[in-house]
Amino acid sequence: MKGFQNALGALADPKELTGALDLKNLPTDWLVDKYRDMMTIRRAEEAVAGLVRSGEAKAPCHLGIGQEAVAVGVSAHLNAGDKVYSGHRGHSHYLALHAPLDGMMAEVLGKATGASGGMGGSMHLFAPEVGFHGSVPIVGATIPIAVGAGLACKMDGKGQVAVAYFGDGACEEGVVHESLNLARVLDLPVLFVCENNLYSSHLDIHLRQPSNSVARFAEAHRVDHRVIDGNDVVAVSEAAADLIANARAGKGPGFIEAVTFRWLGHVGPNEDIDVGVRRSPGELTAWKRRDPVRRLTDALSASRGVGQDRFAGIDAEIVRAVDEAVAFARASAYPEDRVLLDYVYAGGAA
Amino acid sequence: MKGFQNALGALADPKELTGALDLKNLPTDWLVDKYRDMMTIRRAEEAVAGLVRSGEAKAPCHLGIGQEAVAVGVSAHLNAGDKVYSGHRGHSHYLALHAPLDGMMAEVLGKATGASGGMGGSMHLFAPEVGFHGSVPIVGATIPIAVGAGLACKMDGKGQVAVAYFGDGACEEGVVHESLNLARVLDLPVLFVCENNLYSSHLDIHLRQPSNSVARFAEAHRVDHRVIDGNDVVAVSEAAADLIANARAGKGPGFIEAVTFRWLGHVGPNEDIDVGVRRSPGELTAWKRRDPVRRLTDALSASRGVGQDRFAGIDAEIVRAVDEAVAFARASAYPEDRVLLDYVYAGGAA
Amino acid sequence: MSAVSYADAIRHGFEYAMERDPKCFAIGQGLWSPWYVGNSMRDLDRRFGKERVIDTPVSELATTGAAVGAALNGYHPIVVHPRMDFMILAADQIVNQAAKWRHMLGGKVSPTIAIRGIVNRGGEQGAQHSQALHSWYAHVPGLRVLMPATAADARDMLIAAAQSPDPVMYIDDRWCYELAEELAPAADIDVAAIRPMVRREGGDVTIAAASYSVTLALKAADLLAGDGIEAEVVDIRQVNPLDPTLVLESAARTGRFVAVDGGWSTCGLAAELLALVAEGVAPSRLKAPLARVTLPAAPAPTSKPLEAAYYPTAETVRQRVLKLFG
Amino acid sequence: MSAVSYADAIRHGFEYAMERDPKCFAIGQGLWSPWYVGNSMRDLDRRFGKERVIDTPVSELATTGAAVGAALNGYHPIVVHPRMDFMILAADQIVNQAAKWRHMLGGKVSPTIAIRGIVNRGGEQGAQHSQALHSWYAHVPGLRVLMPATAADARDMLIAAAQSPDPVMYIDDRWCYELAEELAPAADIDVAAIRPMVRREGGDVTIAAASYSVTLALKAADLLAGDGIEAEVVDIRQVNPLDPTLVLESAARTGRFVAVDGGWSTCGLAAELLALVAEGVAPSRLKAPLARVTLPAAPAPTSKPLEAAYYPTAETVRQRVLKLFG
Ligand SMILES: Cc1ncc(C[n+]2csc(CCOP(=O)(O)OP(=O)(O)O)c2C)c(N)n1
Ligand SMILES: Cc1ncc(C[n+]2csc(CCOP(=O)(O)OP(=O)(O)O)c2C)c(N)n1
Ligand SMILES: [Mg+2]
Ligand SMILES: [Mg+2]
Repeated sequence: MKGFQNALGALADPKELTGALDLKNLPTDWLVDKYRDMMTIRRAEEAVAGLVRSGEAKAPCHLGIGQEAVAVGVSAHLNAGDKVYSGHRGHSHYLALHAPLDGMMAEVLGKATGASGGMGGSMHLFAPEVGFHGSVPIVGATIPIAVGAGLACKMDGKGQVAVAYFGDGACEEGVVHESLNLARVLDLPVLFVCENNLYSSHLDIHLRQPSNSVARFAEAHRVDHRVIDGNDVVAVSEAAADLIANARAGKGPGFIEAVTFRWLGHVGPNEDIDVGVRRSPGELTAWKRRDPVRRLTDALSASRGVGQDRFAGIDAEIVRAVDEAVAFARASAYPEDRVLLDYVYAGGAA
Repeated sequence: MKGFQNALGALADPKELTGALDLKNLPTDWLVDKYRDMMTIRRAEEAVAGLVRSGEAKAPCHLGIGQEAVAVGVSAHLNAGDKVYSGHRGHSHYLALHAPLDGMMAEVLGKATGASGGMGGSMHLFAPEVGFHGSVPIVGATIPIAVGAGLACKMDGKGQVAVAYFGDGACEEGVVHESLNLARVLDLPVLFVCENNLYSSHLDIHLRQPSNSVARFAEAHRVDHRVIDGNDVVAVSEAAADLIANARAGKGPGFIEAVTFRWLGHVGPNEDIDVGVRRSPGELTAWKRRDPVRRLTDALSASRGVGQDRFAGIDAEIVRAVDEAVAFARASAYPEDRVLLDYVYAGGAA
Repeated sequence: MSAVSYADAIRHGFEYAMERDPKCFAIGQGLWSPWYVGNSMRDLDRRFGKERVIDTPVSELATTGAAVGAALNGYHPIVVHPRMDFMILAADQIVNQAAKWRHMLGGKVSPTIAIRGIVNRGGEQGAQHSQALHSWYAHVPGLRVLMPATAADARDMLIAAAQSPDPVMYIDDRWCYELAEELAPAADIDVAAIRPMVRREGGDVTIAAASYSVTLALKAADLLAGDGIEAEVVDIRQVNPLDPTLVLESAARTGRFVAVDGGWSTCGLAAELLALVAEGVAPSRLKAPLARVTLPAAPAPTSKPLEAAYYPTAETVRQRVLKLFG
Repeated sequence: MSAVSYADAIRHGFEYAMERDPKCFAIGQGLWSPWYVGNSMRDLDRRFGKERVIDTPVSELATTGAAVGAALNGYHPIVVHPRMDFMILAADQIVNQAAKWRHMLGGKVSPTIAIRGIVNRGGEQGAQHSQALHSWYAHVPGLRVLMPATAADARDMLIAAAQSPDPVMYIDDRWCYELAEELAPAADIDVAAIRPMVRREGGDVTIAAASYSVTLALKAADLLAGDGIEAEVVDIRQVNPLDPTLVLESAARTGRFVAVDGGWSTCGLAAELLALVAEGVAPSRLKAPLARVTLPAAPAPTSKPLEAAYYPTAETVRQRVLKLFG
């Protein structure tokens, strides 16, 4: 394509933005909590990767290791009354709301104790009690659904918001464009969060779009937007705070473009550097230097004096919790055959 | 909706731009030809309106009286090898390519001599011999088809271009967004021509979009664009000349937003001022002062000394041609029943 | 009391549903226009306000998706598609989303959405403005598909759809809009209780149909009575899930079966009805092969004489039935 | 010569079609990825260049529309949809456009497009990654629907689709990809000549199927032979337009008929097959009611044991056939 535009500049250059985060005036305990959330996601996804490698998990698992800061930064401003929707790469969005770890692991293994009763697997999670209202893998499909959730929030009049997580690839689906317009025209409290990891499956964004920044779609639809470093939990949190507050106040939708990168392949537990049309070992190594977790711990150590022991203590708790969740999942039973028909219509099979 | 943006300014204000056109240095004969083309469209559509009123035409007819300058200005730069696609309001796009008047009238009446053999009616015209490759009424549907025609042009390598005509309402269909991206990514010779008449059916654009200018979508997709007075055939011609030349030269797609207004209702022969949610007699009267035909004749009289007799002579020819076409259509036979099945698959019914 | 037309009955259904349930709202193209959906929603925007009767941009997919989203969050939206042809653009949200969310998320959430698709054909409108695609939606588990044939059903099924715990396709045909009858007072309706019913009794042949095809079947039955043949007419009403009991009982009794449908034949509703009878009635009870009356295998034409050739009439049905006695 | 797998046979079909016809090209998601479409298009981009094997943005509707547009202008594109589930987003271009342009524009133009929809199910992929919606497309006049059951047909039907003057849905099932056989040299194929054929002869019962269901039917026939029942297996191959001759002849001869289909039952291909037999074979020739083996009326589950319960096997088919002899 002629004239591809690198509109993201440093945000898309993994040599930049690799240092310790600027923690602004955020409280240390709050920041340590974000560390815990991000590490929980990372360790949980590593455990899922292990289940896939061992052959225990068969359902397609799309892992978001490297992208943890986005969901954690956004979720910091959400509560259980809000309505979060996600897509195929949804573990982080689910866990960042503190949805149950064991429900996720059980769902990955297709067990009746899973978040979706074992009916969905990794790509279909559900925990409305904490605000996670569902993920499904048709690219773009939950975006208008989140807009409708926003319509429900507006009609309810309780200041709740709906959130749609999606990727840069999803922006190529026409429904994104329709959804942005509808949310704008009806002034709905919807936060669109695009995790721009510069890839859709095997294709680099420069093979799919004329610019690497997708916020231009929000601009076209006159939706208030922020383009930020998605590997900086502080930056994500600030942008989310702003736009969510506006949405709650009735000012209509907002859009976050969080630039990030996934460390693993499109699906499954491998790096897949051979699969991407441009993705290379060098690119991946470079991006790992922009690790959202390490940049936070560096900053917490350097400017807040948080010691290694505090991190280690948290890590130990996380490992234990993840191990327990995996054990729970393994020990759980599969759904009974009868649900195959019972769940089709209300009141059971027709 | 909060914060509707009047990005079009004077272009959307019918009190402005009502005077004689600036004819630049365009040759008088060329300009008189444009007059002839516009008047042909107008008189032909008036005749269609008559056929609807009389009950002879039953198929839905969407008339574009008041919008003639767009197709005429664009077609001035097209040739038979180019590929034009249109939608439900397509008479002007067909006639501006000098496609047969009698074929259009016969098609409107569903006769076998019609442009589409009587199989389509007003909303389905076809005259590939002059570059009109088809119109269909699913809003937005011919836009990706024109993109594919552009792909064929690129593969053919003969410098041809494809044109998609559509309206401001069509811009609300996701497929427009997908099509702009695809044309840009593949660098295709496609001219997107949006006739922004500020209405989609009964709804004013301010009830459907956050801005009255749709060129922002071209901007988002990095497609070269011009926002122009669609009732100024000179302005349309200039913009089209530019973007078509670029497309022929391999520079990729272009987008024209031609601001205009339809004098009649969404469908049928009436003004329908009662139907529009905002459309009022006052608005309509004001817009009629921006008549694309009268502004051209005023300019030709004032600055080129073209006399009333020359216009009258042309008018007489047009009236005769239109009358003949209507007579031809009336005299023509309906299609035979067997085509109902014969046209489904190649080689006849399965 | 006076007769209420099918079109007005639809509007009464909206009024009842929206009055009873503040969570019920309508959304779709043309809802603020007096003439759009055949007057079947006239003045609802004035009565309930433009916040509950929402006219939308030309965005079938996102509009339907937004209704699914509202439905998943406690509302009962009725999405209106003025033509089934345009609704194809919303198929992902209908088939991949609405039909599946309950099942694939473990039975814990329900898209309580009604999706109204209008069949609007004839009048030389042509191939993209005439389709009756109910058979597509009937194919998809998780969707309920209702097709009212009478004014009473037009109202009552609208209410059932609006109150349904499952996603419902409510498919009405503008060729029915003039049908009129007196209506009993409106009441809540359980969608699961909507089952096939006999519209006319007869012992010689069973004619099964839905929506406008019931009108054709009834007219054909009148003609056939003149031929000395008593036709039983079964109105299917809920075409998915389809309760076959009545159809099987009637076909076994008459021994002759004809399905009439306003859609295409291949993999259509008429095929399903024949298949049900072929599976469920012993061949020894059948006095003739089963038969279908459907559209020819072609897109809808525009031209007047071709339209006349394309759409089956009561006479087409009569002729097909007569053949079974030949 | 050695055996060629179904997946490789598809690739050979592409190679043949693209070599013979410079106007043939491929477009769709994943075409530059080595692993995307089950290796059935491996290295085509290297062989024919990225201008003729085009990987696209995630835009099913515009991509399909663009292929329709190229097809209307002298090209023979093959659009690839890695899953039929995603292809639903392209339904407008398939059903409203590709299927109708020839007819509604007077027979003068033809969208010479092949649309490849892959059925990719099992493996706990769930409700949105498992659908087999061939019956939808079979419902629509103007589309040809091809469903290869063998490696030879996988290649030859691909060629026929690429050369077809009509729009073709080419639907392959990844559960067939390991089937292998020796192939004769490739040749041009007339799509209209693709008709049902007998894959196994037998006099006691007719089993009709398409695509992977033919494999099930053949395995079931083996099992039934052990039960002393000789089943005739008819592979439908072109499911729309569907030539009923062979099916009717076989069913009339055996007097027992079972349709096996990998899709849902209601208004599905199995319903169509039953309807054809019920219309075309006199009841007096039938020794038992007709029968279907299809998916249960539910979305696809993910969980391993539920998948096992959901998908019919050769044993399911056998049991259904045995009942007819009960
Ligand atoms: C409608 C649809 N088309 C295609 C796919 C296949 N698919 C699954 S994920 C994906 C890539 C999406 O990329 P992006 O939105 O950037 O998300 P990421 O995977 O990078 O998180 C694609 C093409 C799908 N699931 N749904
Ligand atoms: C997919 C689809 N949705 C809705 C319609 C109904 N419809 C026909 S024309 C039209 C308005 C289009 O407005 P615009 O694109 O601005 O064109 P204009 O009529 O102003 O020329 C609508 C909504 C349709 N034909 N197709
Ligand atoms: Mg991505
Ligand atoms: Mg308009």
